[in-house]
Amino acid sequence: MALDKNQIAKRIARELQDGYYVNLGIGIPTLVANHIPPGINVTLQSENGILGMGQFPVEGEEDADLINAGKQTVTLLPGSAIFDSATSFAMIRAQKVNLTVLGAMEVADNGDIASWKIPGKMVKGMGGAMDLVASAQNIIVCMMHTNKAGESKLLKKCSLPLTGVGCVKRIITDLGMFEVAKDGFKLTERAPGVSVEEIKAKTEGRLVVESEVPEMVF
Amino acid sequence: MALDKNQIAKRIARELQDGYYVNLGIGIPTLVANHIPPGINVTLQSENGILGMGQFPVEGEEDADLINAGKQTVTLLPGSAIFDSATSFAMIRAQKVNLTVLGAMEVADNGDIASWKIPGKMVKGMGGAMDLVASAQNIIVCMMHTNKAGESKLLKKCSLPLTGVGCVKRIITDLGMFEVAKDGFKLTERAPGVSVEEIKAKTEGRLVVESEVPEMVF
Amino acid sequence: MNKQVKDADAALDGLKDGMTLMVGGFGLCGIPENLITALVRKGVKGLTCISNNAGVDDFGLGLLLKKRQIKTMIASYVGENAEFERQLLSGELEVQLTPQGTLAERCRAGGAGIPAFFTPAGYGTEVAEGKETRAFDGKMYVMERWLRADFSLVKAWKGDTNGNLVYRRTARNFNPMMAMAGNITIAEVEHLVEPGEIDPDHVHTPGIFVHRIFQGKDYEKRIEQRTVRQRV
Amino acid sequence: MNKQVKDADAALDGLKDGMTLMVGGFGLCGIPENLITALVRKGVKGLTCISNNAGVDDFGLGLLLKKRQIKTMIASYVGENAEFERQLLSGELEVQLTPQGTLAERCRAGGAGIPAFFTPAGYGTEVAEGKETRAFDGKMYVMERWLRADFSLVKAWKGDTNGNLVYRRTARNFNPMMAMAGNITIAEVEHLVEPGEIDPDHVHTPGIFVHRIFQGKDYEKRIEQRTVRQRV
Repeated sequence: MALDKNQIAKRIARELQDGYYVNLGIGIPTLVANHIPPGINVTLQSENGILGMGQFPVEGEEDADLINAGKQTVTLLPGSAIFDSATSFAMIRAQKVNLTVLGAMEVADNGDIASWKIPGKMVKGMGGAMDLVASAQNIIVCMMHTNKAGESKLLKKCSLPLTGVGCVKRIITDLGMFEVAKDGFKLTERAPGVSVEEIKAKTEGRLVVESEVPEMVF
Repeated sequence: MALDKNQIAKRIARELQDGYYVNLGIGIPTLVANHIPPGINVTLQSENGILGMGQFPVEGEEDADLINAGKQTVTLLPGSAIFDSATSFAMIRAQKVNLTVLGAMEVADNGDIASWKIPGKMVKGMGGAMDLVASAQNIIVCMMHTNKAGESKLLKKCSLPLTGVGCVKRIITDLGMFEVAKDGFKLTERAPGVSVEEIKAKTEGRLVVESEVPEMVF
Repeated sequence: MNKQVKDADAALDGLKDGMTLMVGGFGLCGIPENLITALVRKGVKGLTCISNNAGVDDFGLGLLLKKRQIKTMIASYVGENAEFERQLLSGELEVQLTPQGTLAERCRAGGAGIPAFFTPAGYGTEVAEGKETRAFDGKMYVMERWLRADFSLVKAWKGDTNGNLVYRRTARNFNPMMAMAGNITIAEVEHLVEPGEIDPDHVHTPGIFVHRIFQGKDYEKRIEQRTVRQRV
Repeated sequence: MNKQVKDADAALDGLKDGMTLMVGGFGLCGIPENLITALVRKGVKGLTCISNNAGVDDFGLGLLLKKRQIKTMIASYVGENAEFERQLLSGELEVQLTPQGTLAERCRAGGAGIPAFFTPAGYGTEVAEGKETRAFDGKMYVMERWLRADFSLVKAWKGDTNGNLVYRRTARNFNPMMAMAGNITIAEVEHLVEPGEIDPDHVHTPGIFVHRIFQGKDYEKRIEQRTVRQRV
């Protein structure tokens, strides 16, 4: 069965290492914070100027001056720091952030990513995504494997305007986990009960399947 | 009679306008702070990170963490601000500082200035002088008119390595005040009792003398 | 030097049609509410607005968009504003979308006298079209230019009459860089105090960057996404 | 994440001959006294030191110069150090003199992922020799490259075990930018506190830039020019 959003987030959370500074994008990536494994201490960076972001506030304690990059009210943990947007992207470009998790509309099998514009239809803007993907040493993209029309979002070549070139290292979809290898999307794990055949059928880009592909366990 | 250091500083202080942010270099320029005319409110910027620098401390109240760019102990005025060196030179390059007063070894009649190096003999470094002269909208150089050997420091062309090109707007020496005009050093004021002839004799660069040149009054 | 002005209307003296403005804030957080309202009142038109976002339909810069006072918008993300998207897709509004970090750095560069710099953001994308690109140490970068403004409108939590500013929490965001990059920078603050009341070590924006300051009023401080957790 | 280490000697773990170091401070103000002493003890050689000044003959970086531990010095002003001038004029020491604002900005660029930028400082002087120059809006600028360091040694007034730093008065100077630009940044502080004891709005250097931190001891905080006025 395909993963739900929380399972995707949970699987990503297993990639976290103790001491990591992590930037979580809007949507599913934000959920990763709910699944940080015990014993793993990570610090969340929010590109609007927080290091050490905490949970949502309890009702009545929302602070209009304290939001995350998704404009949601948040809290600060002890030992957090606040800074301006230039400093925030300074630390991102200088690769001080260890892991970036973000969503996408399309990913190509060479690591290109498209996420910010559908010409003539939708232009929300790239926000901080272009800075993040151009700089991060480790980028995980999470998204549904196909769009609403059932078409693959893992492509030979992105059809939409790019957010970054050759930068994506790993992808998690509702169907499986993939590494961007030299010869295409290398399938490393399948969602429970999802067959290699189904993944093949729903992947337009080059897919690399080596021997047995383990199922994720939750 | 040639001006002494305090008279030079006093004459420069008359150029200050209310509301100015001013950077005073090491040496004679520092003395300008002692002669700010009544009713004129200026804010002193020190490039090591102060806006709103005050007087020297009274004995016993020196603070090793609070010095000016000349490494002298200073104090802060109410409403001052502290910042890092990058921010300090940000405001200098962005021309937020209204007036820069600094010393020099040589000035040329095209506005070039040399102040930081005597090849093979003396290399103290340029400190912040190159940033200041390259950016400041209004630069006053103050120095002795001649060096210890009696040679003019107002030249056709600087013989020493430059600090900046075509940037000096005004010069005050112990003999007079000069504007850097298109055709050379334009003598605008004489030190009390110093003749135009003496200034001519001691100025190697092109000197422009138009009609009567008033004497400074102290 | 006392930089206090009476109110938002007085602060906008000299702001004219066709000028370039920077407006601080991230979403609706840390926006200069009083100055935006005064801009609507003043009715200036043909503005170029540099701001990370464009407000929402009925608040923030959305108020200026609705009145068609903005000709060009330079921003990184405008997803919360339907009227914006409509004007953009119809071509009524000229929009230069800029990566967020590049936008922040371009404002800082304007306030730091750095006319151009290289950033990796946007290399290989349409953001880099027409721009110089170059390799440094084996990685590709795009050359970006500084941004400067005729007027910068910023919001701080506290300020003194010398113009020194202190921001609170994530309401800081773009305000410090924009304060640096204005030919005339206007700060509205929640608390205006006398010189000496702010510790010099706590100043976020030194007063030299601020030309006019006033205490704002009636702050709405609207929250876009009110997210809460259950009290345990 | 707890980044506390025992002392200066433990903090220098992995620092080797021939490495590039940034050392905070302006003159003797805000220098990492404990780390400099530990460097002398460690005896590493062939160092490239990036620091605004070179200390005085018997304090600060002067201690390393005296022991010939420094091969190359990148600084803006070295006027207070006779031994420095001697080694420089004799050619024993390689020196790259850099305008102070350019030095600060190059460190910041290193810590901000900006490989190159343009500045007006030094245009037309020997500082610009061999460098690209270019006109922007009718003014000439020099292209300067970022600086980065294997180790950055900084001094703060207060820090928490997460690495967040607060500086005091003009002891701030180059420390924040150098903290940003180190592959490994070590901070020595006068007061080491627990996370939560520093207001997040007062943090000057966010902890992400700091890898190791310890509380220094026996601060001498020598004053170079003790200037006083008469008590009235």
